[in-house]
Amino acid sequence: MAKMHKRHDKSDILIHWFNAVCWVLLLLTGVGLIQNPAIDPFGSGYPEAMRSLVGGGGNLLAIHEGIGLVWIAGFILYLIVNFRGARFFLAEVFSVSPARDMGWMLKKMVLMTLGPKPLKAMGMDPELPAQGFYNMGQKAFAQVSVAGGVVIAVTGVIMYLSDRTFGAEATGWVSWSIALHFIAVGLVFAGLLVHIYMAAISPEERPGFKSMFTGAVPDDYAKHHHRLWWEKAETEGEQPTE
Amino acid sequence: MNRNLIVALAATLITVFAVSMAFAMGDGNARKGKFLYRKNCRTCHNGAEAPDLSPADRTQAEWKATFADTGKIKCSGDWTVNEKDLNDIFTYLHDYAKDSPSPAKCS
Amino acid sequence: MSNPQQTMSRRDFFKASGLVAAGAMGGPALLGGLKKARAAVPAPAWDSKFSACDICFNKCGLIARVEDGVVKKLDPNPKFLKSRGMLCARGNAGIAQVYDPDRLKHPLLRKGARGEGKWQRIPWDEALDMAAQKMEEVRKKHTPCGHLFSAGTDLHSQFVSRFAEVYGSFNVTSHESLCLVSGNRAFLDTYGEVPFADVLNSKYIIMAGANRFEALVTPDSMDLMTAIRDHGCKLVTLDPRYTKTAALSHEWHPIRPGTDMAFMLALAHVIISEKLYDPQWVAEKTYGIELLAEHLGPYTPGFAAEQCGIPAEDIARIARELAAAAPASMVYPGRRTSDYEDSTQIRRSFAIVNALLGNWDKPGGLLAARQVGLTGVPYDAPWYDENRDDRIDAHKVPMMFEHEGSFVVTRDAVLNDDPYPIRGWFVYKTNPMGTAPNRKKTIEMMNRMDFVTVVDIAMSDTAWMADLVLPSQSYLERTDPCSGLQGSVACACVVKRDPVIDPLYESRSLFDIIKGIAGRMELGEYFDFTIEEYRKQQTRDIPEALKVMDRDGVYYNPSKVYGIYDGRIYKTLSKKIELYNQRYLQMGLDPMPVYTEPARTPANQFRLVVGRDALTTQSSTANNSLLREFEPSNTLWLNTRAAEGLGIRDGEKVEVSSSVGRQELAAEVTDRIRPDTVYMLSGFNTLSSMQTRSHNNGASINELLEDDYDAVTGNAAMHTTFVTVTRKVA
Amino acid sequence: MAQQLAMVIDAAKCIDCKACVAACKVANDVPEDQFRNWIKPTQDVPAPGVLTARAKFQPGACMHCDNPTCVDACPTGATYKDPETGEVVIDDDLCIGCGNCIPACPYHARFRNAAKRKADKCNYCPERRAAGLPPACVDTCPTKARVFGDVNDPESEAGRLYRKNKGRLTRVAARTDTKPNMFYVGDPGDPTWGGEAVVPASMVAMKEAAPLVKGVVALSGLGVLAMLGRQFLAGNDSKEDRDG
Repeated sequence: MAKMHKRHDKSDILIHWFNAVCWVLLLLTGVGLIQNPAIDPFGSGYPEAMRSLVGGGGNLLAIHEGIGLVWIAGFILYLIVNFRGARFFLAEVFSVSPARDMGWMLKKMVLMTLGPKPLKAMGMDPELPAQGFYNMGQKAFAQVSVAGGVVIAVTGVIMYLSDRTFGAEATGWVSWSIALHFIAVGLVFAGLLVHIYMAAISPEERPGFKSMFTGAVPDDYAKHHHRLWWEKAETEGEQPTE
Repeated sequence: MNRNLIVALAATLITVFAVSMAFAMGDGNARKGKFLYRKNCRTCHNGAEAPDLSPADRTQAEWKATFADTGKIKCSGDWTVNEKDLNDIFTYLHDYAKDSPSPAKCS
Repeated sequence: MSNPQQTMSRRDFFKASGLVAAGAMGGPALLGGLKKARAAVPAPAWDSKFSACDICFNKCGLIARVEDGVVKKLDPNPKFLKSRGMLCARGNAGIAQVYDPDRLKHPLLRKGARGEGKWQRIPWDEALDMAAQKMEEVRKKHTPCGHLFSAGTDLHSQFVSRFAEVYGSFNVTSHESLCLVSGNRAFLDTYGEVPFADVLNSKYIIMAGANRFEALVTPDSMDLMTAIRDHGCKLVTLDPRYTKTAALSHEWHPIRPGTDMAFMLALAHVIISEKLYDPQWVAEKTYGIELLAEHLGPYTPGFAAEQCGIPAEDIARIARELAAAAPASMVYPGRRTSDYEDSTQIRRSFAIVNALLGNWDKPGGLLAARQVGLTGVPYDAPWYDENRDDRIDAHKVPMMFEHEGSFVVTRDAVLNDDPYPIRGWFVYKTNPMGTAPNRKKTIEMMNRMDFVTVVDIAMSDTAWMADLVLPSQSYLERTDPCSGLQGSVACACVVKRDPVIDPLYESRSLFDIIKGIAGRMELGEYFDFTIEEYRKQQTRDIPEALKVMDRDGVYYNPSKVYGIYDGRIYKTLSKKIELYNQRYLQMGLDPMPVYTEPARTPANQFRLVVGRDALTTQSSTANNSLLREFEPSNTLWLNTRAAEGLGIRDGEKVEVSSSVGRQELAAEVTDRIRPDTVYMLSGFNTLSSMQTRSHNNGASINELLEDDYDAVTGNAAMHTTFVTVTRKVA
Repeated sequence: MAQQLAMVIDAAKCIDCKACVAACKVANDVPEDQFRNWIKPTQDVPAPGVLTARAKFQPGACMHCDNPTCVDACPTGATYKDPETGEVVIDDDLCIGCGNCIPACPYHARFRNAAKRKADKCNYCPERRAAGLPPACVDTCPTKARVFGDVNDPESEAGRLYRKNKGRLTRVAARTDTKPNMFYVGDPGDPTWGGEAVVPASMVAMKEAAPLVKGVVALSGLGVLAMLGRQFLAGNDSKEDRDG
């Protein structure tokens, strides 16, 4: 076996997949809750189908609310269990080195869609700037996810409480929550599409994808994709696994 | 002939008696009359043995006429009430007659 | 792809994303053409039980929808024709009365001073022992007539009369002498009975001293709408207020209060002088037409116009129109007639105009009582030799109804021990403290009592002033005797009540309470029966009635409607309809109504008129949470111009004072009332703080009203009070 | 023809007794000081005598419009027009009480039920109809001014009245024409008191944002498609992916 670098511990892996499952379910149910021709994302057939499937809009709402609450609870639990990990994650994703990261981002987008030729044609080096624990793409998506997630969770809770504790004077909050919830999910979903492609479909990131199960990446991958982190790990003498 | 005369005389006397009695009737105690009526009359006038009878079944004039000659009242032979009581009963029936200011059903 | 496991995971992931994508492409394609499933709403799991409403006197048939022993809804009984299958707002609000948290829950004994509101809960046995003992004491000390009994409109009230009689007291008053006895007197003394109006078939109706679209009377209120909307009936309303009845009329004349008799006599004047009546009918059926014609001489439309403030030509025109529509036309007899000191004579003038129209016993006119079929339940009562000779209110007015009495006259007599003392009072479901004029006098009357027992479902003001308060069952909790009801065509019917729910709290029916007290006074034999047995006796001539009522909620007697008097005499001295009343002459009363001008309203004062509407039954609905939503409080209707003169703006608090009391409430500045008149709704500002919605809310009419009474019957006169109105400086 | 459940009301028969409002409150457990139905009076005091204009009492409630602006304002379809019966329905289970639909009704027929904390309005008493009874207000009405039924069914009482009076039926006009299904026989008084359907700013924002959000998602989707396309066309040229 090649030399491996530990990248995620178990709670990280768990929360990632927990989040992923929740997101998928929340999206499936949530989109089914929007049924207004003016905003309905996919046309009117989907919500009706979803509602029929679970025996009515009320059930769909209850399921969505239930999963949403589990999702929030899961994150709270994660924060309690692995506060250090969460802090590390947040520190990593929100530390952006503008010149390097933006350069990476632009080049990566071109590389992924058009290949190296256009870059070369423009006289640029197709080689990507070195990245840390997360590359800028991951960081960008993580930032959107974190910010969006907070908005989604808060507005979700407001909506959840609307017909449970709130009076008529709170309907403005509830109404705006619906709008923000919808917009935030939309934006995160846009990023999510890329994230899923990059992580799970694009062959290039396959070791990263695998690490979301095993927790470790090969030395070669680390060196190539997350050079700064690899260097740091090497110099700090982090014990590679296996 | 004499017999006829005696009958006529007797009839006259009875009539005079009855009329005088009728004139004497009234101004009794209607409340006592109601009590006495219930006690003495309604025992039979209950709709079973004899017809139901209430003050409001007749007009004041009719009650006067009825009591003008109590002898003509079918059941009068069975009566055990004294004159004063009878007057109270009459007063009750008369004062609450059909055309009285407060017509009353007997209950 | 060396690791098959990971490949699998990847494929799964793709599948999951694919589902989202598929959703995005259109779910129906994936899930088939599923239709929106709107689950059918199930019918409620309720039991439906018949009863009859008790929120006013009308006793409308209803169906109680009961779920788990709780009444969820009261619906009209569609088979109950007398109400035309309706249930009004109050009927619907019956639930709020039954489940009112302010209801009396257990027997209460007064602890502090009378009216102080300090109570001690006591067990039923102790309460009944005490009531019996105190009543016995009063009887011993003051003779049986030393005890007064008062009962409201209720199917159990007949047991109060029975109790009074076996106890030995003649002194029984009902609410009627605060309401309708003068009108009844007038029609009884004209026709020999009190008629029902065939509103449904009438073509021309004069509505005076009545407000049928607000103060609902079944079926008259409903029929009045059918008549004017569907049958082309013309409605002329005389009212100092622009009531809803006035507002829906063809004509409205804001008559000067107290002048209705002048109007009616003028109608009669025109009808007779222009020979607009059926001479043959009048000759055959009435007594005294010549005397009347002569009597009416001065009562011209011109005279009435001056009195009433209605143009003479209108009066003459109305008379002609009314006569032209005869006999299917009427002057509506009305119900509450406790207005003036000559109310009986005022209503006599109503009766006389009807007589001239020849509408008696005919479609669209005044109908005789129909045969309902119920019979009285006879009983014997003991005789007490030591007792008084007569009622305490006897001989004060010439034509009082023996079985109703006069509350106002009784109260004066009690206050003066005239002619003898009364020291005990048993009250059931009536609230003279809250309904009789001049509340201060009723308080004084209370203070003269040794012991007052009140049976009611709520802490009314009368209960508030009592010594012993006993909680009674509501109409939905008890078994009631049968009641015969009448009104207009198609209704000569019988209703009864059976419990639709279990009694709440420790409440008991009045019958059981009286049975308990009587039993402790060795009078138990007079109540030794059940209500079911009692009902069997009541229906012995119509044995099928009880079963029919179980099936339909109501029993109809298919008795004759019209032509009841064909071949029959009228129950009057002349055996005819008495335009001229001979007995009145004998008793020193005017044999025909003589108009006396009502006192002119003094400068800077107003005549206070009172009334109820479709959302109130006097003080009994004062604490009804649902009805209070519609009418949170009462207001003083004050004419816009008059208010301007007093510097009072709409909604401002005003002080209203009369010679007997003062009250504060908000002014409702409106054009819907004459400038010389103010109006207040009854039932507000109770003394009892256990009526949380009416205590300290609005103003009490009976605190302000002076206690005049009708000279013929002793009926209270509630429209004779003048008040001053001033702006209340905050 | 599909049903259109509606009320045909003879406003001239209304005596403003509030029985319908009380019955509705009890039947539907409507909280204190909230109302699903109403009677609107037009009661200017005329000159006494022969009245040229009589008072008008206009019974009303949700008009189950053909163009229900409240439905447009609901994000979730918790309120919708039932295509089978023509009712505007509130799905209590789906409604979270956001209140968007309340200002969207130009007749102020909607309110947020203080106990349920959800949108509320007249629903023609479906439980009662399931039990074979008319809506509570119709059942209890003393003068039978309110008539309820399918106006498309000529056999129904409502349909009969609707047909008989077609052409002279009045509907209450609003600044937003919602095509209400409440028909007045007889003059209902002011027939123009309806206001404007107001869609809350948040709902407008959501509607405005929807295309943008969709655009962003689409853009992202396009990007992914491009990458996928490149992945398949260009083949796997990633040398890092040799092993795993």
